[in-house]
Amino acid sequence: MNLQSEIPLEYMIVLSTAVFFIGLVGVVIRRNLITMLMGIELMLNAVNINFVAFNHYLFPHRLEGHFFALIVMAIAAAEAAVAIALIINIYRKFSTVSVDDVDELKY
Amino acid sequence: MNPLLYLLIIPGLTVAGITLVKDMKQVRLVAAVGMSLQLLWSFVLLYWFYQLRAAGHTEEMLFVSSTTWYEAFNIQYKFGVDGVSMAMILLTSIVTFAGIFASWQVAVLTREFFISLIILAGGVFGFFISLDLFTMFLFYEVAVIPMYLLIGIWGSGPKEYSAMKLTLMLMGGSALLMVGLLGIYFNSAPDGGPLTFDLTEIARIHIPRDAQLFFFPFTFVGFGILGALFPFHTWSPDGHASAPTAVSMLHAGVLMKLGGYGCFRVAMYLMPEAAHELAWIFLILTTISVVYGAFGAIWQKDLKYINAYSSVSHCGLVLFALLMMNETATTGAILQMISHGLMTALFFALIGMIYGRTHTRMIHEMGGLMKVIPFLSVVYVIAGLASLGLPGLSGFVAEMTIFVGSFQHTDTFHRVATLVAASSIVITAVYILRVVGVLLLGPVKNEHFHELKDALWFEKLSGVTLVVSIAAIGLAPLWLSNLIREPLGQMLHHLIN
Amino acid sequence: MDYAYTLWILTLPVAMFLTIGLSGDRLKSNAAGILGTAGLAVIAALSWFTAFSYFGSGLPESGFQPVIAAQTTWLAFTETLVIHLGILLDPLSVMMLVVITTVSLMVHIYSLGYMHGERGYNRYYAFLSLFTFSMLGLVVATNIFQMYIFWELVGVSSYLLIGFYYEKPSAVAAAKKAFIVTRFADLGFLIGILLLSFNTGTFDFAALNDMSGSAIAQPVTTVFMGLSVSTWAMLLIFMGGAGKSAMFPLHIWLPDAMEGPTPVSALIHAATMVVAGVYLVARLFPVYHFAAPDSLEVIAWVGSFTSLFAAVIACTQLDIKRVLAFSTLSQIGYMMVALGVSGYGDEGVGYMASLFHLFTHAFFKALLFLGAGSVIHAVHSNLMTDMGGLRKYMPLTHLTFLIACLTIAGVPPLSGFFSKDEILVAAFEHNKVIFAVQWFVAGLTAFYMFRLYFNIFWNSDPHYHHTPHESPPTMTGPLLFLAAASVLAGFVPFHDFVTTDGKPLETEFHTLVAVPSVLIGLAGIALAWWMYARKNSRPESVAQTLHGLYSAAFRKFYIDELYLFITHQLIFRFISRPVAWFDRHIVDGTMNLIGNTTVSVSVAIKKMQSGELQWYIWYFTSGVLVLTLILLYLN
Amino acid sequence: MSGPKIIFFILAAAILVFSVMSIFSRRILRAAIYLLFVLVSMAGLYYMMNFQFLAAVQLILYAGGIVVLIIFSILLTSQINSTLDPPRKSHLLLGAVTSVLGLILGATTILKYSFQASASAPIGTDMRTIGRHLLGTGAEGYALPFEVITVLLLAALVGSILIARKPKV
Repeated sequence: MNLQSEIPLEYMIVLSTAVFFIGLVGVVIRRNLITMLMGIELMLNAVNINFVAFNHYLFPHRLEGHFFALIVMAIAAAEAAVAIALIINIYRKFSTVSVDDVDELKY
Repeated sequence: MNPLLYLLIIPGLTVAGITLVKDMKQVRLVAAVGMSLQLLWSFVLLYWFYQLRAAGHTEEMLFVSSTTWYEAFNIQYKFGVDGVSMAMILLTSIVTFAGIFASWQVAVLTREFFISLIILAGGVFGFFISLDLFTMFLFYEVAVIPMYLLIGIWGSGPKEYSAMKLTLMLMGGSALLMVGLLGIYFNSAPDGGPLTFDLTEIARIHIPRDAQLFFFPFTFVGFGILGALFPFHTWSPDGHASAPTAVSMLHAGVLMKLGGYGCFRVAMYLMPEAAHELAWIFLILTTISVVYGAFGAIWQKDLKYINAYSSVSHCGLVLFALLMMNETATTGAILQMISHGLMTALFFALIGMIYGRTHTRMIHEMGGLMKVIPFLSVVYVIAGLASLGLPGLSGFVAEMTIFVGSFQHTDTFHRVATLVAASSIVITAVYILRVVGVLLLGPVKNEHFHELKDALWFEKLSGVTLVVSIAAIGLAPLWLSNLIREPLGQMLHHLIN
Repeated sequence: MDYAYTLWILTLPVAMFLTIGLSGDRLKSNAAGILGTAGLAVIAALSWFTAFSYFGSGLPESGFQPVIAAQTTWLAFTETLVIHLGILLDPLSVMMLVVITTVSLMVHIYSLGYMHGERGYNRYYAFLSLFTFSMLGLVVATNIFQMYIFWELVGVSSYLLIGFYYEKPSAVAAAKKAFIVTRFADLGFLIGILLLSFNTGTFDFAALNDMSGSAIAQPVTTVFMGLSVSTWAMLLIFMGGAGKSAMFPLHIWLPDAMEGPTPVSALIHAATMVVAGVYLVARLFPVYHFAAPDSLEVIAWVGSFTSLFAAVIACTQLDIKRVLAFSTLSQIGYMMVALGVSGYGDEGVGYMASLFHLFTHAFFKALLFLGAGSVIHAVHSNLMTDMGGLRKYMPLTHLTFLIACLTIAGVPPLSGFFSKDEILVAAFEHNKVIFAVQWFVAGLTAFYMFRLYFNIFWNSDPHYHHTPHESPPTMTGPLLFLAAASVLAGFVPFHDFVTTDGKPLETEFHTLVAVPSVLIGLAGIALAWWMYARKNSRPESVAQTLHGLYSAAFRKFYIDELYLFITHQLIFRFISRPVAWFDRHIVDGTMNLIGNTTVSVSVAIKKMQSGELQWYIWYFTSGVLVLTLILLYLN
Repeated sequence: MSGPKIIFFILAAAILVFSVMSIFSRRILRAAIYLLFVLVSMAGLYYMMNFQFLAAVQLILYAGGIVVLIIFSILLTSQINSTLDPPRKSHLLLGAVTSVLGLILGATTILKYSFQASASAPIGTDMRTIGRHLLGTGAEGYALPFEVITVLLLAALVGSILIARKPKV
């Protein structure tokens, strides 16, 4: 299946940009650490779309974007694992997962 | 081994010795022995220096030795002395010697105090014997940094503020200086070839004019800050006011001289064209320094402030004379450095001793000290008379050489500046006599002062060393003047052409 | 003739100064006094011996020639500008040696009695030795810079001695004032030296005074602001001399200097140091005469004005030492006038007269001061209102004081008559106005001196607490000696020895000048007798009549107030204080501002480090966006 | 409107709508579920672009792994039906403004640029090709990153255990 004639690359990228910024809004507005993490996941996925789309549209003879996306996923998994471990630890310490209360590391 | 290196080794060993011994008494004993050796060694060096010169060694620098330190940038430990640096070494060892005895009774953290003090002195020695700009800069920093600790820990009054201010301003100076030195370095081979930090090498090379004009102000102001160039002098009153006695002595007596020495040996010597072209700006600034410092001193109430402003005035005279760029005036400038070094060290030593007794430095709270502590008072008067240029003491020799030398300049601007600067001798008389009158003469103001004890032996030793040095220069100035003048002919030839 | 022994004249006082000064209290007081006096006796003997061998060796064909007895290089500025320390013997310096050592010896002896039992007796003798050294070094200077060196040393000795009673605030203030005023004048001297040496390339008196030489030629022709450079230089040098010799308007320190011990006033502030200015002008007289005649004119007028001015003030003062101080001013004015009106060679009467007057004045003024000291010693007061009728109690003092007064009043055949007469002659030949002024001042001199005399020794007895008694022989001895000197000094054939060119000078007696001057002197004495010999109301009524003039003169024409205004109000308040303020608040303020700005900026932006993660994210993203925008629009 | 287009718009709409819902939902568990939908839709997108393997990994790893992890942590740290605080006005405003500006900036930049679609023949995306490349050491071989990632994952594994475990008192 060749999408090039059907859907221009720009659509894909605009879509990914939109998702990226939605994820950003999520990170900025939510104070719950877990929801912030979800926002970050959204952003990561947005980037993945880019990789994949560029691979598919511009360099179909190679697999770099594909592998990059794969690696990003792996890293996202590792990040999520560590982040969740941190969140649980923070919850134990502060009995909350709100970033507002976790601001010890300042000036 | 190069005999100059002992000037660094002796302080090093002294510091090592201080860390090993047990208590305060031993610490100061080791320090005193070390610095006495240093003083002795300086005289030995001076003797050798004369002998070598007499034996017909006419090269620019004597005792030269050079070891590559960092090859990639062509940085070397290059040491050597000429008459000017020899004189400065002598000054440093005398002041350090006196300083050790003036701080005989430091009770808090004695060990650390003496270590810092001797490291400071070692840095100064290193600076004066270095012939490599980088090594010079290194030792300069070595001399400046312990100052922060010495003032911040052993100081009095708003010591943290003063220490911070002094260090930051001097560091600001270093930053400018760094730019200037790197500028010199990167222009040290205009025709290709390896770059060099070697002072004598660079002197033979013509640094491109544009580069000179750009980097001269950096270098001159960088050193000038240390030499209390108006308007970068304000670290001096606060710093001196808070510093402990020996530190004030070393700082005003020796460290400020690094400024003048550097201005001459580095900034002007290596960048003569820029020196000629920009001299007028700095000449105006230094003339202001001279008169302004003197006027500022009149209105002060704290002994140390008075002295700090007087230092601004006198050190201004040093830079002023250097900028005249002729042999006599430059000789006068170096003489003035030495003279001012000795007498300001004496002043600060005395102020420290008086403060230790009366616990105040405000002149209006004291009075009639001549009656209760005659030794200190008499020495104070002698220091004052030296400062206001009494013949027979060193100040007169230096000032007269400067004025006569500066007046040889045929240009009206320079001569008018000379006259303005010369008028400072009257103002100096005003503030010195005012202090002497209020502080030492008149009736005893405070009943408790009747119980004050006069100087103890170490205080007497410290004071007498300096008074004798001042009088020796003042009574027989010819030997020192010749010692200083001898290398200047060549240097000024380079500078003028 | 080998004069190498004259070195001892300089080294002995130094040795004495160091011995007495460094030994401190270890030396018994009497020992210090006797040591000092003995040393000075030796020096005086050496000086007299020098004088006899110098003048006694017979007059050479070309007049007395200067001899350099010893010389060493002290400091070299350039190849030509070298400061030598040396001993120059010529008629002028030999005459000064004699005057200084003689008066100094008398003062030393006198002080044995006068200062007896004072605290700081050793210090006193140490300072006296220092002063003697400095003054001798000054007069034997071979070059102008050596002179300047000793000039400063003399200044500081004077400072130390005026402030001898250092616990007395007025003495401290007076010492300070004396030093600073003369220092200010010395600045002029220094600048003059700089100008002169720069233009001539030498400091040496020999080269400067050599009119055939080329040294002085250039500055004469170079013109700066309407006057030749040499005139400027010589005027500035005269400024130094005027400071030391307390010429108007730099005279204000001298009356205050009377705070010092009276023998010191006699030595320094009457006989020797204050005439240094006269000596300076005399030393450089050829330069003044040939290279800067305009400045000589200035000197004449300054001297003339000062003599009149001081004489008027002297008529109103109550403190006897101050009267004498103003009298000194007035007499030095005479000397300056004489130098100012003098010519060279055969016309050099004024020069000779000036130095002759210096010579005689040293004796009779020292005598007056020592006599006043004797009186003060007896009544413990300086004010003439506390005195009167003392001739009964102190016959020797009275006699010697009377002689001194007659001498200064110019009564023949005492020495003052001869020297003053020569001055009037010189003035008469040069300028009639100056002559008239000096003639009038001669009368004033007689009047105020006898006002003093009558008030002390005649008038009515003011009921003393202790009966005054005659001073001890250590004090009266010098008085008698100086009285004899005052009487006899006039017969010294001065014009054979000390002249402009070293050759003897023919002088003639001008009846036209001498008779009126003696007459006005006698008139002054008579007036003083009429007013003060007995207690009466005449002085008050005169003071009432001349109220404005009287009170102005009494307040010394408000010159002190003017100076006080200039120094305290203008310099301290309007220069020094703003400078100090400026430094603290503007210069230092700028530095602090830089520091404080750094701190406050950091305080402001550290809020950004809030610990709130979301803000960090927002900053980061916005930063990226802004950077992107910038990059986009740059390309 | 062709089939792929329709599918794309459906997927895109799903992604956008669910991601917006995910961040604005105040029920945290629901947010996680919406996130799951987004991720699944993305897998569809990958599938459309012929990256079946990637789509499968996306489903397994994200939908199956990370979202489950997130849900676990939600359950561990808060009540199921607890609601989140409404966003602060300032955060909302600044976040929205920045995002909208960023979106506009990004979109305009993208749309201004004309991408040249490649004409070269696509490489196969079958498992064999992927496997060869992923473990290949020659040109276009990704053995090194692969190994690095494995080390990273191991580190993350150890790290998260270490962080999350209860400290012994």
